[in-house]
Amino acid sequence: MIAQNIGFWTIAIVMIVAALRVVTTNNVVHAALWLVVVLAGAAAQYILLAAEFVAITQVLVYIGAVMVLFLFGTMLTRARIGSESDLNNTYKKLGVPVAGLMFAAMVVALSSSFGKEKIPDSPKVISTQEVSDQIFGQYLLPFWALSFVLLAAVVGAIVLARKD
Amino acid sequence: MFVNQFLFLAAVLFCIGVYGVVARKNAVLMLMSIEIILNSVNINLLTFALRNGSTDGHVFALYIIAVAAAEVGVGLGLVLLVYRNKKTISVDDLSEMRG
Amino acid sequence: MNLFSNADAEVLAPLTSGWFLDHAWLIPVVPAIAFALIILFGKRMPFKGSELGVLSMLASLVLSTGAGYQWIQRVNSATEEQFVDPVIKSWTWWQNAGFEFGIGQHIDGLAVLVLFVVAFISTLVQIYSLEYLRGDRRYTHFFAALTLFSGGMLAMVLADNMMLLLLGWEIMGLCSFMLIGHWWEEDVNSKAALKAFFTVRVGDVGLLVGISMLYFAANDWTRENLDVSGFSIRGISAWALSGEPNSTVIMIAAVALFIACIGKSGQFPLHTWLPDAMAGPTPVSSLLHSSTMVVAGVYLVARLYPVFFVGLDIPGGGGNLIVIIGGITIVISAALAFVQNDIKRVLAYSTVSQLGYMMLGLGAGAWMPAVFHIFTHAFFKACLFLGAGSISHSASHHSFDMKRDMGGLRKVMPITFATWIISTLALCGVFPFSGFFSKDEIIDNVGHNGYGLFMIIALIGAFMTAAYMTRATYLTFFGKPRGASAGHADHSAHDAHDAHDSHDAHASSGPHESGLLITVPLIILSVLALSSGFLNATPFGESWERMKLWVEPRHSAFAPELHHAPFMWSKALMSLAIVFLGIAVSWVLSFRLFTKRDPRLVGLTQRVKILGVGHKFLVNKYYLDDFYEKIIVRNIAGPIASAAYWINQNILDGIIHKIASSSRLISGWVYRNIDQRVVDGAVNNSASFTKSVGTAAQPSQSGKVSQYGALLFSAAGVAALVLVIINT
Amino acid sequence: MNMLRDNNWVLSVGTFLPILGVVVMMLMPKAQDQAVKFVALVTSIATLAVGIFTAMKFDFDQAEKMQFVAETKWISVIKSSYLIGVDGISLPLYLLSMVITLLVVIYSLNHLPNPGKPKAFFALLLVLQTGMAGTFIAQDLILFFVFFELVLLPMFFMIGVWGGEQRQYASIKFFLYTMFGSALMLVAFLALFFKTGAESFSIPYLIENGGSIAKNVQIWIFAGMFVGFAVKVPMFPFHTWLPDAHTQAPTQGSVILAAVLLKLGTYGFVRIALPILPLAAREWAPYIGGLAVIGIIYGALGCLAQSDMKRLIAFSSVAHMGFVMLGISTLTSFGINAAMFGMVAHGLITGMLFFIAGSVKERYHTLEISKIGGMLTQMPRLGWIFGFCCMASLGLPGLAGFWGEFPAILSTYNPAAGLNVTVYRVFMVIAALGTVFAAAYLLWLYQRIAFGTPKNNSHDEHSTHEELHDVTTHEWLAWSPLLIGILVLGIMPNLLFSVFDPAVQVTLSVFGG
Repeated sequence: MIAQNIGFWTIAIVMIVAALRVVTTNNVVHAALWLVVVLAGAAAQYILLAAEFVAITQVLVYIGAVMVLFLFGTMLTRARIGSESDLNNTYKKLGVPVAGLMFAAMVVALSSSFGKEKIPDSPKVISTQEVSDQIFGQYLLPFWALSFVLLAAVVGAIVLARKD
Repeated sequence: MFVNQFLFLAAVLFCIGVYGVVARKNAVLMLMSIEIILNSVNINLLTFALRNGSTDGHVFALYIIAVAAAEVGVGLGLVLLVYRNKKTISVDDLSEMRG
Repeated sequence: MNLFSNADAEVLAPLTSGWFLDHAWLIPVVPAIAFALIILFGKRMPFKGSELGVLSMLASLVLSTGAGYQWIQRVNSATEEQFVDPVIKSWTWWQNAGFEFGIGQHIDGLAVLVLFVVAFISTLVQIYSLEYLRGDRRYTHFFAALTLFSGGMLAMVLADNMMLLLLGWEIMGLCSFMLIGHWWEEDVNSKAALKAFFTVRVGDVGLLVGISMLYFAANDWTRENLDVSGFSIRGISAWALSGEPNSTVIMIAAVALFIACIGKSGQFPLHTWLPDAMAGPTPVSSLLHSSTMVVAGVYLVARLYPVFFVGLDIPGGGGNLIVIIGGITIVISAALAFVQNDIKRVLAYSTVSQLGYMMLGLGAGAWMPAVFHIFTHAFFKACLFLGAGSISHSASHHSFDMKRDMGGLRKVMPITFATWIISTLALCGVFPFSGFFSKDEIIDNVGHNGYGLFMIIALIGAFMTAAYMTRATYLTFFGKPRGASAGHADHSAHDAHDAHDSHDAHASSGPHESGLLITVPLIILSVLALSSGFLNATPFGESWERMKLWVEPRHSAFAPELHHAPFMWSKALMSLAIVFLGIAVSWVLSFRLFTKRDPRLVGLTQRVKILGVGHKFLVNKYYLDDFYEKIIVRNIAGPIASAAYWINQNILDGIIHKIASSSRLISGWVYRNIDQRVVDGAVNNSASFTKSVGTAAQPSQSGKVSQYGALLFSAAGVAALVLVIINT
Repeated sequence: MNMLRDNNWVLSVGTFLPILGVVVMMLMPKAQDQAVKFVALVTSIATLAVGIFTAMKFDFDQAEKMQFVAETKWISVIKSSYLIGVDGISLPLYLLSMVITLLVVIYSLNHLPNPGKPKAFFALLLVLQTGMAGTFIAQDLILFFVFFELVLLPMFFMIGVWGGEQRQYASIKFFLYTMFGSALMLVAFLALFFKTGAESFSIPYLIENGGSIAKNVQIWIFAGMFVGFAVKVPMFPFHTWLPDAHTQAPTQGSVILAAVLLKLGTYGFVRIALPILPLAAREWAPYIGGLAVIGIIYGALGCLAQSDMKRLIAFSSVAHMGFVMLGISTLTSFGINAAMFGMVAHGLITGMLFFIAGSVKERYHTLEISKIGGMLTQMPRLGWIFGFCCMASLGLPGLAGFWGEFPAILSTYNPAAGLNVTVYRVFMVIAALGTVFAAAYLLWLYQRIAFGTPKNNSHDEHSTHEELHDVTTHEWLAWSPLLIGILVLGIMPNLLFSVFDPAVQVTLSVFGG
């Protein structure tokens, strides 16, 4: 338990710091790299939450594919590989109260709802097989829909990005 | 471990993401902020999956990852297109839809 | 079913019935079908549908006559004191939520009498119209409307319940609208039609209220005792006499129903539509004002007599609403008849006045004479109207102006003249013409039943009637021919509807007697005007009072006890003397004024101030029309409606607009405090609704994604907080 | 119960068939005007056929029970289900909406308002039909709400795109006004849901359990529903959108608006507000009655002040719906029957009057009463039809209008137990006076338009002689069912009353008889 707690807090702090950097840094490429840290941290948290399959997918899809896409996007739009001053908009400060407001709402809601509730010591661990049974059983229809979404996204991305 | 520690982590990440969406004007950076938000949601889902011992959270986490991939693909495609036409990806300059 | 008559069934003789009585419901059905056929196929028929109209009326006449004959047999089969049960047939039209609406017939002496009169007059009028409207543009429509009109009246007379009565009543109203406005190209005509329908409709409020009240007041009682609904006329009559009803309720119901009768029968103060209704073709005036439309109100009072009898305390004597209205109507309309130059208007006011007599009689408990007056009046008044039509048709070139276009016609139109004189004498109530037997009886009984004051009013009315009819007769048939009657085809003077007829041939041929299709109905009617009084000739003793035997319901649970004044020659001679005095005075004055141009009389109204004021007052019809049209109608249709509309547009809508503009202001204010940069365009105080909604929303539509995001998230945050707070 | 679920596919098919038509239409190229019209026609005929089939299968001996009930899980999270069914109250209105849509489609075949666009127009029309039919069959509040709102959008576009000169203003006003009402209505629905234990949105369930809500809470919930429905009806202070919407809407829009849309509000009162909240209904009834009576007189006065024919007819709707609401406010079965009948009759008559107004506009290019005259000489048939409808509208016995009006007045004399009799009798007299006003404004309108001699329009280039043609074949086709309906219902009102009555009795059973 303690080990898990230590792991959680360490990763959590790293993630928060990294996330903050993502939204504050003046360098797009740096931001992308900080994002990798956040995503990796998230994958680690998934493992802590006994969701190995999701964690693996996270690493493969996000860190593997999405990040590459981001970097490509950055390159293709000829962002400077260096700091830039023009990344934030004029209402930058507007974000603080908005985020603060949401956070306040969540703090109130979470603390009143879950208070000191603990995760059971020996929680039921979900095996990958169960997950796949669910996906191809009860959630088959969303799965199909999702497949179509992906297909449409691929086609759409191609159509959008084509030069002609 | 408390349930809340995960949930609070998710909340913090979520709010950071929100801040990013609001404060950034570079489209790529906005997309990144959105990714943070999506991940925080995933953490939430998985926390509850563990707490309730149900598989639904896992399934939806996976779906969200898939949707996020699609979203990034299309989003970046759009960014590229905008860049090609306007030579900028600052969303502030994209106000043709102004009412 | 007949709980009341069965109670002492052993002493009662069985009543006979017959095919005609059992099938009396066919009487209105035939014209209704004929109406549909004329509308559908009339234009393609050889006589443009008129033959259908005439045939259907003839059929109705035959059926009514048959019913009348069998009714008399039925009465004869009863014992002396026995109440002759009406022949009632009813079917359920529809029922719902405990309400039952029936449809059916209710045939008794009164119904048979009026049915016969209506069918008879309608037939003659239709025959007369064949000639009178020949070549009219809407010949077919005219016959359709005329047929439906008679059908409506017949249905109303036959009705066994109030709903059916209302149906017939309203159909008549509709048809009167169509018929009075027959020549609707002229504004005057269509306005008169509108006025007629509308004025009657004002009275109809009373009918609606009265029916509702009677239904709810009587329904329980009638269900329990007679197993009929509270709409049933028989049920209501029995209920009214049962001593059951609350006196206030039945009083208010009677007043409400009487308001409807005031409208329909042209009683004061709603009589103003009737003279204007002369705008319609003459056959219409004749039908409307002799036997149908205007009699409907009188008929309703006679039909539901128990309600009025109890509700207005008729046996109490002294005075009640009906006699007061009737009395006022007799005098004021007779006075108006003196200042009319239009022959049809004289007759119209005379009708109003005679209806006043009928109402007076009913209100004073003289039921039988009043009903008998319906009968006799129908014949002589129809004859007078058709006579007037005959004059305008053949002599005065479609003018009805006695002073300008008539005079000296007795030589050129001997038949019209003779029938006119007979009918006039009948109207004045000269012995032995029919009017005498009915009108004198009314006057006599009014006095006998304790309404002394009103008897005097009625006698004054008789004097005035004699006088104005003499004046009209003198102007029309005596003296020298004037205007069109003298052959001066003064085209500018022609009556309005002239343009619609194709009678230009007549214009050149000068005054002459009318054709057979016109004179034969006149002769028939005048014979009846002369003789119909003998059906109930009280002076000759009990055995002559056939009408009373056949028509008057005998005292029972369904009919109140009625008293009859014993006939006395002394009283009759006195009233005859008054009538002759009226004729004589009027004759002398007319001769002096119109023929001799006596300087003492000519221009009297200009010289004597008080007479001038009175004359002006009369010419302006007591300013009632002005009051209705200029004050009530114009105010409601004008300022009041406009005010309501103004409120709608400015206050109600204004509130909406205000809300819109304030929400714009609020949102503008909120936005300015979030975003200092955007101020322009947000402040525009005098923006219209559209603009304001637009501009209110505009600032938020900056097109900037991050702003949208901020708004979205903060809204979500606020919502979440609200939810959290609510749930804790 | 099983028998009542037989054939329960018909309702869904009848409701959603138009959507199928829309989909087919969408797949067709824009230029194929004739094909689009054909599809619209076929769809609406098929819909009506399904409707007639429904009516044939409907067990009229059990009109008080919900029939063809179908229930499927829908949004189980909020315990809302796809629960539909018809009983004697909803069946005639359900059919009315189908008939009106078909007639409007027929009429539109060659009377398409500017700026044309048949594809969009017919698609909207069919979507509208789905919304209307769905509202009448929904037995679940959320489903009801969804359909109720679904109606709004097509109408908004119909006014906003095909409307008159001030269409923007009118459509936005219409939209915002009704949205405002619906928002309060939704709040009321939610409150109802939570106050009955958050178990179900099903109307039958709520009718069973709604009565137990505390009286003062009921009154507030009723207030929310009242605003939502009253805006739609429209009742007196909420009516100002109606004249604008009617005046600006194209003929087809006005007809549907008058014939069916206004009934959604009154139907809501009868189906939802009264039976679920009986205690509140009793408290509110005198106020509803009062507003209804004000509406009757006020609408009539509004009519008298109008110079525009269509606006006049629109105001007359306010007056007529006043009679309907008056009937409802008596809370007696007879009054509500009268109101239901009045709804159908008003749908037929006013729908017809708007058709005529459309044809007048098409021929004279104006609706200014003062510029039109002598219609009977120029177009005798149209003039006679117009006269017929005026007579029906002013409540002439023997035509449909009478049976909505007179029974409403009659029932007001004796309202349900517990209501103040004196107040209602005053209402009765005022309502009866309203019939006089109705005669006044309608006959005055008729006199000015149909009688007299034709106004000299020679200076107006548009109204050349040949344009003043009498009623065309398409118009005959679209109108004759309405005209026949007016006549037949006038002569045999029992056709409708016998269907309504059992269901109304059941609805009112919550009032304890």
